[in-house]
Amino acid sequence: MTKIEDYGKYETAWCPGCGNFSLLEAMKSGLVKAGLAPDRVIFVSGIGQAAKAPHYLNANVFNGLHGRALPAATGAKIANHEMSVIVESGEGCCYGEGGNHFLAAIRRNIDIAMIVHDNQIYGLTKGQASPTSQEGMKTKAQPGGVLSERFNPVAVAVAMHAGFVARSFTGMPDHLSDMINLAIRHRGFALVDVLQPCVSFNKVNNFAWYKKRCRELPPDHDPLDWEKAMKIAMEWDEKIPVGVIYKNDRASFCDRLSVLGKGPLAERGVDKKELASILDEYM
Amino acid sequence: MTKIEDYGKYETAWCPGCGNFSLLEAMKSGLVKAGLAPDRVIFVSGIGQAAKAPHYLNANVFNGLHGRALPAATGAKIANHEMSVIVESGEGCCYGEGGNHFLAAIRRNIDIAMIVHDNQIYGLTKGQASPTSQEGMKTKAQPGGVLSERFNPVAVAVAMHAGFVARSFTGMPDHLSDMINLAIRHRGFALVDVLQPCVSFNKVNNFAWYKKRCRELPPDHDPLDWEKAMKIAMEWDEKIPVGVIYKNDRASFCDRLSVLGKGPLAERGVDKKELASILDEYM
Amino acid sequence: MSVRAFNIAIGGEAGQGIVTIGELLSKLLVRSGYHIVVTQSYQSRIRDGHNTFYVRTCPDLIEAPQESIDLLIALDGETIPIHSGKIGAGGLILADEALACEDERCLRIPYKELSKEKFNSTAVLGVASSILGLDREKAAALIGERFGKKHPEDVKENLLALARAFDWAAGNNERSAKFPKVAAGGGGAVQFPKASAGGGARMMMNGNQAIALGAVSAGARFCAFYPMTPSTSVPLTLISIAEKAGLVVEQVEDEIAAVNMAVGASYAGAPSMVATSGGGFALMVEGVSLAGMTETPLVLVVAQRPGPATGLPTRTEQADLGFVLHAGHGEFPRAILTPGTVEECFHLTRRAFFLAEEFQTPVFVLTDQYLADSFRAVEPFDIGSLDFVRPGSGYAHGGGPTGGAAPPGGEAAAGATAGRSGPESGAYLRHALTENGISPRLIPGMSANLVVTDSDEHTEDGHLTEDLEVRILMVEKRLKKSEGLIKKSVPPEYAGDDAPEILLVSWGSSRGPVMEAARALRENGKTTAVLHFSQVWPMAPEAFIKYLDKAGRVVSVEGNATGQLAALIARETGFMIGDRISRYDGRPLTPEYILRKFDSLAGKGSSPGGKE
Amino acid sequence: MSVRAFNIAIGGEAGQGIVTIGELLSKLLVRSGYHIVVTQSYQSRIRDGHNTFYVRTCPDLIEAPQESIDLLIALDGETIPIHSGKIGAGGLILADEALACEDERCLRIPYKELSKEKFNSTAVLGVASSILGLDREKAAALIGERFGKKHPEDVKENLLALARAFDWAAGNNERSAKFPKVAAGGGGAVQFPKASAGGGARMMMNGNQAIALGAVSAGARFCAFYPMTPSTSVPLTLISIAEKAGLVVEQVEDEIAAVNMAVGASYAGAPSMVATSGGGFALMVEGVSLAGMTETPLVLVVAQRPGPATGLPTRTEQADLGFVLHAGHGEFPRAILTPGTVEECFHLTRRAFFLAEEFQTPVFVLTDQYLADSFRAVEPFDIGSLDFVRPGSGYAHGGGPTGGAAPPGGEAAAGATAGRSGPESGAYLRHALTENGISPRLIPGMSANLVVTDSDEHTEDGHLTEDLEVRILMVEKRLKKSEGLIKKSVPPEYAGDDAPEILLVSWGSSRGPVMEAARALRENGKTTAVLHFSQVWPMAPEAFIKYLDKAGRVVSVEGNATGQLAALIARETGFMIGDRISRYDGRPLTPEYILRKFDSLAGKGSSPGGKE
Ligand SMILES: Cc1ncc(C[n+]2csc(CCOP(=O)(O)OP(=O)(O)O)c2C)c(N)n1
Ligand SMILES: Cc1ncc(C[n+]2csc(CCOP(=O)(O)OP(=O)(O)O)c2C)c(N)n1
Ligand code: SF4
Ligand code: SF4
Ligand SMILES: [Mg+2]
Ligand SMILES: [Mg+2]
Repeated sequence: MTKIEDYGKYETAWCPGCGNFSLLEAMKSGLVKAGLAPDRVIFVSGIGQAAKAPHYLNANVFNGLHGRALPAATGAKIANHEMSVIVESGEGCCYGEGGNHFLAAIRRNIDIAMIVHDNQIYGLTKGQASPTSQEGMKTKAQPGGVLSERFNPVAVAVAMHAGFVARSFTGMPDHLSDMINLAIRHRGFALVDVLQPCVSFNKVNNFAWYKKRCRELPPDHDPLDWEKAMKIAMEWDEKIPVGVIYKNDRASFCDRLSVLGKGPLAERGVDKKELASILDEYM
Repeated sequence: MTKIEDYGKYETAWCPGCGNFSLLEAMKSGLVKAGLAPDRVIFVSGIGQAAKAPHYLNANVFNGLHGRALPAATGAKIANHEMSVIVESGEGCCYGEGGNHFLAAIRRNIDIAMIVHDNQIYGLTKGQASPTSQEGMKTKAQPGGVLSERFNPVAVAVAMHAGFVARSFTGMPDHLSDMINLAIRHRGFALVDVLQPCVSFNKVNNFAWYKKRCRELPPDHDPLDWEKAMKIAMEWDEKIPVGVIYKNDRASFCDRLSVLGKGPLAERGVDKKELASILDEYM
Repeated sequence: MSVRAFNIAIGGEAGQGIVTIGELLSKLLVRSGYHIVVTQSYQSRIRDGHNTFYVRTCPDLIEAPQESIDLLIALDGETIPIHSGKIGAGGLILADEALACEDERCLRIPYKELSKEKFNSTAVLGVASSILGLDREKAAALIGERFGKKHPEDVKENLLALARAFDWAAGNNERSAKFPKVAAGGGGAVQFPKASAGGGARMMMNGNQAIALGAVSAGARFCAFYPMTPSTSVPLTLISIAEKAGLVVEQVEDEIAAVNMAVGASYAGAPSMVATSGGGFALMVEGVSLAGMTETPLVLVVAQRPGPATGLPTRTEQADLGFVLHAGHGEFPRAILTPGTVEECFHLTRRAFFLAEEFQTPVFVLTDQYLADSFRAVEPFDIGSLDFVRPGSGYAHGGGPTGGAAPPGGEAAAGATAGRSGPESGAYLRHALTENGISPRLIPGMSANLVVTDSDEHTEDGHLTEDLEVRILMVEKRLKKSEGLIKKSVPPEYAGDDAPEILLVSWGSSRGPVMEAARALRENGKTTAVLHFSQVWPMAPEAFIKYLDKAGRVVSVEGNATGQLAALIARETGFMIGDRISRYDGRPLTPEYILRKFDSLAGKGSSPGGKE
Repeated sequence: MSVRAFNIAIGGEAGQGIVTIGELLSKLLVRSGYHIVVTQSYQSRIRDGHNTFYVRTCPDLIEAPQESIDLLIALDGETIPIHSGKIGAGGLILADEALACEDERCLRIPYKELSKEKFNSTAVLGVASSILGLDREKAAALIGERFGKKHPEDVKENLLALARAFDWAAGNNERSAKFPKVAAGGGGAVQFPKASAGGGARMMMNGNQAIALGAVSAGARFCAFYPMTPSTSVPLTLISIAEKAGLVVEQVEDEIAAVNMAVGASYAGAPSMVATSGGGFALMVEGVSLAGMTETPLVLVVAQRPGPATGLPTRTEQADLGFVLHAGHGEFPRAILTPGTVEECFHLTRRAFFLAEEFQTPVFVLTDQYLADSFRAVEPFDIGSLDFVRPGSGYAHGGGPTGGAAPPGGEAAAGATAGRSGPESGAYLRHALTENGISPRLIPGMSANLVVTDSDEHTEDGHLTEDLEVRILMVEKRLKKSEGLIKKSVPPEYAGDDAPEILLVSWGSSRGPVMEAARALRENGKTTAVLHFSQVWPMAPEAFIKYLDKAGRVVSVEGNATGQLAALIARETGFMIGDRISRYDGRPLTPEYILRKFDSLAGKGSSPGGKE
């Protein structure tokens, strides 16, 4: 049985009071709930404050490029589909630089849990607007206020029939670790957009702002109901729904890759007989 | 008054029978309906069979990189917002390689009409699946059938509150040129996803397939009704709605860029007095 | 030129089946004991335009295309005027009787009748094969195989069409009787050289297929790609054998995804590759740097086409050497293999996988459209002797090209430990500092060890660090691998006279044309040699500088405008190559082209090579 | 070293206001007539960690950082042990009385009391300024300006805190009296040199600000960016003046968007730029090639940081020269300007816009984190004389650096017309073939002419072509522009003795440190000179080869591990530089570092330079 302690405890490079700390703890407890041992998990992250998270627990870690966590994770999953692959990164990384991969991952329904630290700001580069920044919000780089409409990852994911779409908030640690657990267990692409206050740069969407708005979905919410989910996905300003907003049971990418039936790619050698028969075709 | 002939007539590099021909003619008549003279239009395209289209009419043309029509067009529009800027390219270019720019353009609500030749296949590279290819469709590159779910550009655009979202079909030339005209006139980002049979590589979604399914929206359809639009956006297999599915009147990007109030950037020089006052701040 | 070769050109519009006919005819030639060099010339469009499929053929080994044409198979009217000037004395044109053709070398063929308006490709093949004196049974067998798989219902009709075509061309009709069969020789007709019956059976494949097959034989398990001419047939070939070979080939959303996916897959234990061309590769550049930093094995196939930007999508060029060599920010080792033949496409791709695995860094296979699409006759490989890479062993196995580095654990233990403290200490050090810079590599999930790596600068255990003293050690560790890579580099091939008057320097796909041009120069009485690079990086000057020093006149021959190999040689040796033959019109280098350019160079007087 | 400079280090955690204090103190020094060289050393995190802001200052011009510290302002306890070893004889430490500090050089300050627990930065500034003998009124004015804008409500309290701090440090208390004021000199304390009151007023700005201001002064109208350290302050500076200057700065979805947007904007008439660093630039590489092919002016600012991949995001390096030089598939001309000072950041960015406009091709400004963040005192620019680019005129105006090419129309008419026929003939030829390769450029919408361009190979009218003869002309046209670019290249600067024993070769931001190291070597009795490149490409060897040939020992000094400028010089001249001083630990080159490395080189015995 995996215990929280198996995932260790490390010093971080985050600001005191940052929402990332709760998320880190919730991640560990989500992993424990999912019953995963550290060596069976591959964390893939991009670059940003959030993307440092996997360094602060025991696991296999591929900390790649800004915006490119998803493709690297997809490759890792395909190479060894018996491992659990978790993407953990910031919303700038996941929806900004990495926006195209987000669309592709949903379409592939690749068996990855994607946990997004959504602080609605670029933290590591010191406070420019991110794709989820509120329209009108002022920053050093947007002194006249953000002109683009806020990207709503939940709405896009639901509109595209993503396998599993959830939202949570670092101020609700149990809820959050539940969502992480469910996302990890989901067979297919699973998004958890985590509202995470950035105490250094986002003075608008702070802890109190989220606390006031986040509401758990009613227990009778049926995440299989797409139309309902789509409506819920649009809620934001006054009331922000958290929980599993939508899911379906479309076969996952790896389940549909027939080649993987014979075991992980990473464990196979070259079958000389097959090779000979392939080359024969060229005679 | 601009006439169809002003846009000229040229030899193309397309296959006989391709839907691109009707689209080219509809584009010209849409331009005429919009009352645009050739020298007031900038066409921006990417790379692909569709992307060659702007070479076959008289206009300013920037035929850029595969997948990058939107950012180049955005730059051109910002540089001279008094010009009409039209993006014309294939769906592989616009939603595949260029997927991230599609999201960003919607969020910016940049004043561009984007006319997508959607043949549900990569034409120029000889028939691989494109983002909008039907799941399960077999191609040389997907001999076991496409595994990813079809990208629904209309649904994503509506979910993101794009300024203007329409669909048309090359088999309905008048409807198509109307949609183009409306898209050009729309102040903000306007998408027309045009179903365009590819006779060489897409043997599934051919002319008859589209013809059978395409249905004009009822005259009482209210494109301002987001919920309704979202539902309509999901229709596909049996019945494919064409027409203006959704629109809104969010202020366009250029309208919100205060600097443009003083006229096109392309026409301005350096004001030495302002420069002096800027440099004074560094004393 | 003294080569006893014969050049067939099949011309027509896109969509007329030129490639089908060309491939069938090529295969028949190969099965009949001939060598071939195919050159495919096509446009970036699906229909119309003018395309040509050249098959140069000879019983002996040939390795270059030829400009002059001996047999022109014209599928449309446009073809004849485009090519007729290149038809040599006694050459022949095959054309449909319906086509207008004034040329008296033209044999008018009733294809309509022969093909029953349906099996045109087969009829064209039949007539040409018959005229070349190729074996009817072999042709029939080929048609049977080809259509048997895809359209079994059509096999019978095709065989009948073939028979009609053979019969017609064999002279059973008035018009064909006027023309001597090519194979018969004499009568002013060009000699079609007879192949000896005894030639061992050979495979037919083009450069891209050989790359795909080499990759699979070396253990490739994953390929990510976004379609881009002329690279696409690498993944398409892989896809055609994916189920059998047990690999996944994924068409992705963009080239950035491709490279990052391949790096991720390689990290997790699947030998991985990407294949692309210039513009697509441009998007992979950050990922190359990622592979360098995370020390992840990665094979990149870059099939060059003319740039800049979209350029000429279906043509050939060798203008991305400098680009590939410097692609990626920061400093890290890499190797660039540049096959000159289809066999080398196979073997050097294999080598790329072994080098990538051993040195844990990106390795390139740099080819171009000409070689990618060039079919050749290839001797069967000795499958039994072909080893494959085993990721995570951290060192090479058996007799593969990478030889025996130390086993995992040994060197790691010996390395200095700059790892972070805490519960991790004593843990597996993915980036352990070692003598040769190579850290024993483990694969996540394959042991209880945790495998950590980072695109940031990192400590030995793979965790991110901003410790600037660790930085120095890590920079030096990564660069130390260059020394090993140099030792394992393929030295350039020197062929020809000692201390020659003329030394031609070349790389990659130009090998054949340059070798043949050198032979011609030698026959013209000039001592000549070739220094050819099948690997351009890393370069070991001591292996070749003497050849440059001893030659009278050094001429670089490259398919680009700026002389990129010449520049690299100057950089590495200080030797400035004095003369340059460049081609940048999208066509491959040919012996004829080289000789023409050489003549005009010679006219200008020799620029001395050497240090300026 | 004989320079009469004084080095102040402000150390502490991120988030403690180090940069605020550093900038204020620097500004006060500049307003007091001092020169400064600021070096910012920080980590890739927002809070904690250890950061240092160095201000080296001197009444005379200085252009290099210094390692030894004269005054250490410690904002936290960690700072003291980290830096105390570098504090020179007689140096002083300023620290809060609450911090543990055994060091007897430490002056303990009651910040709590002085700052009223709120205005800490002001209190620190006050104590330091007072100790340095800087003018109280000037400091007060500065505080007034600084807080007046953003927090007018706090101005009064800040001024009071400043006064308390000045008073305290002026010796009105027991503890400070034990320490001689630095400015007073004597008593074993380090001399703080007095600036002459008469020094003309100077601006203070760092490299990135100078680039932004240079761009605006040259007529930049559009900048697209995605945040990336250390480039971000270029767009942030532009944003801060965008309304006044009339330009649009757009933060975009990714770097690919940035470069394509800038190319699109430039095509449509707005002089355009991007700013990024290695990893972001990697994503722009395809767009660079697009600018080359479409002949669209584009200025790219690349601020280097250590790679590969994410590397050390907040540190400095000079390892992307080869990358930037070869970035982009295919062959096309470019220029790479490498400013060595903040003034050059301004002027060479201006030059980049003029070159890009004249030659219609990408032009780079290649800097690094050190220079980007290095504040200096800069003489005011003569605004009246600053011309700006006027796109679409197709030629340069007035006295700008690009000089007088032909007016539009003239050469176009003279060019061969390979344009398509039909109603277009006689139309405007965007890519007209001309003598010098430069086609008169028009802007869409500014005339009735239609402006057509293509990333594919194209005819003169900009429409896509697959005509291989046109291809040749177009390749040659584009490359011909290189000749003009070479003529307009900034020749390297040669400074020092004739035919020296030692010649140091450098580029970009290392200029100051190398010059100062050369002076020191000279003072040590060795004839020494520096050959410094403020433009590394294109290179005109005849401008400098003689210096290399005449020097005894040539040593390249670069902030990278592989010697990238040395390699480029070898490639262009055949001259192999024998010795190399490299730095790749993320810190800037310093005179001390160069001298230390030189000593260890010297120990190894001289490797002869020249041709090997
Ligand atoms: C290609 C590239 N572009 C830009 C950067 C610089 N960069 C690093 S982190 C970051 C933003 C991070 O924002 P987010 O993903 O939201 O993470 P956060 O820091 O807010 O947790 C950026 C722009 C980079 N490392 N690589
Ligand atoms: C960066 C890059 N990747 C790949 C290509 C090759 N490419 C050219 S067109 C094309 C697909 C075109 O598909 P689509 O946009 O749907 O246009 P269509 O040809 O179907 O009209 C591809 C993959 C390219 N030119 N550039
Ligand atoms: S910058 Fe913001 S997100 Fe990053 S660690 Fe600090 S508070 Fe957290
Ligand atoms: S390939 Fe398809 S889309 Fe392209 S021109 Fe031919 S039919 Fe049209
Ligand atoms: Mg964020
Ligand atoms: Mg398409």
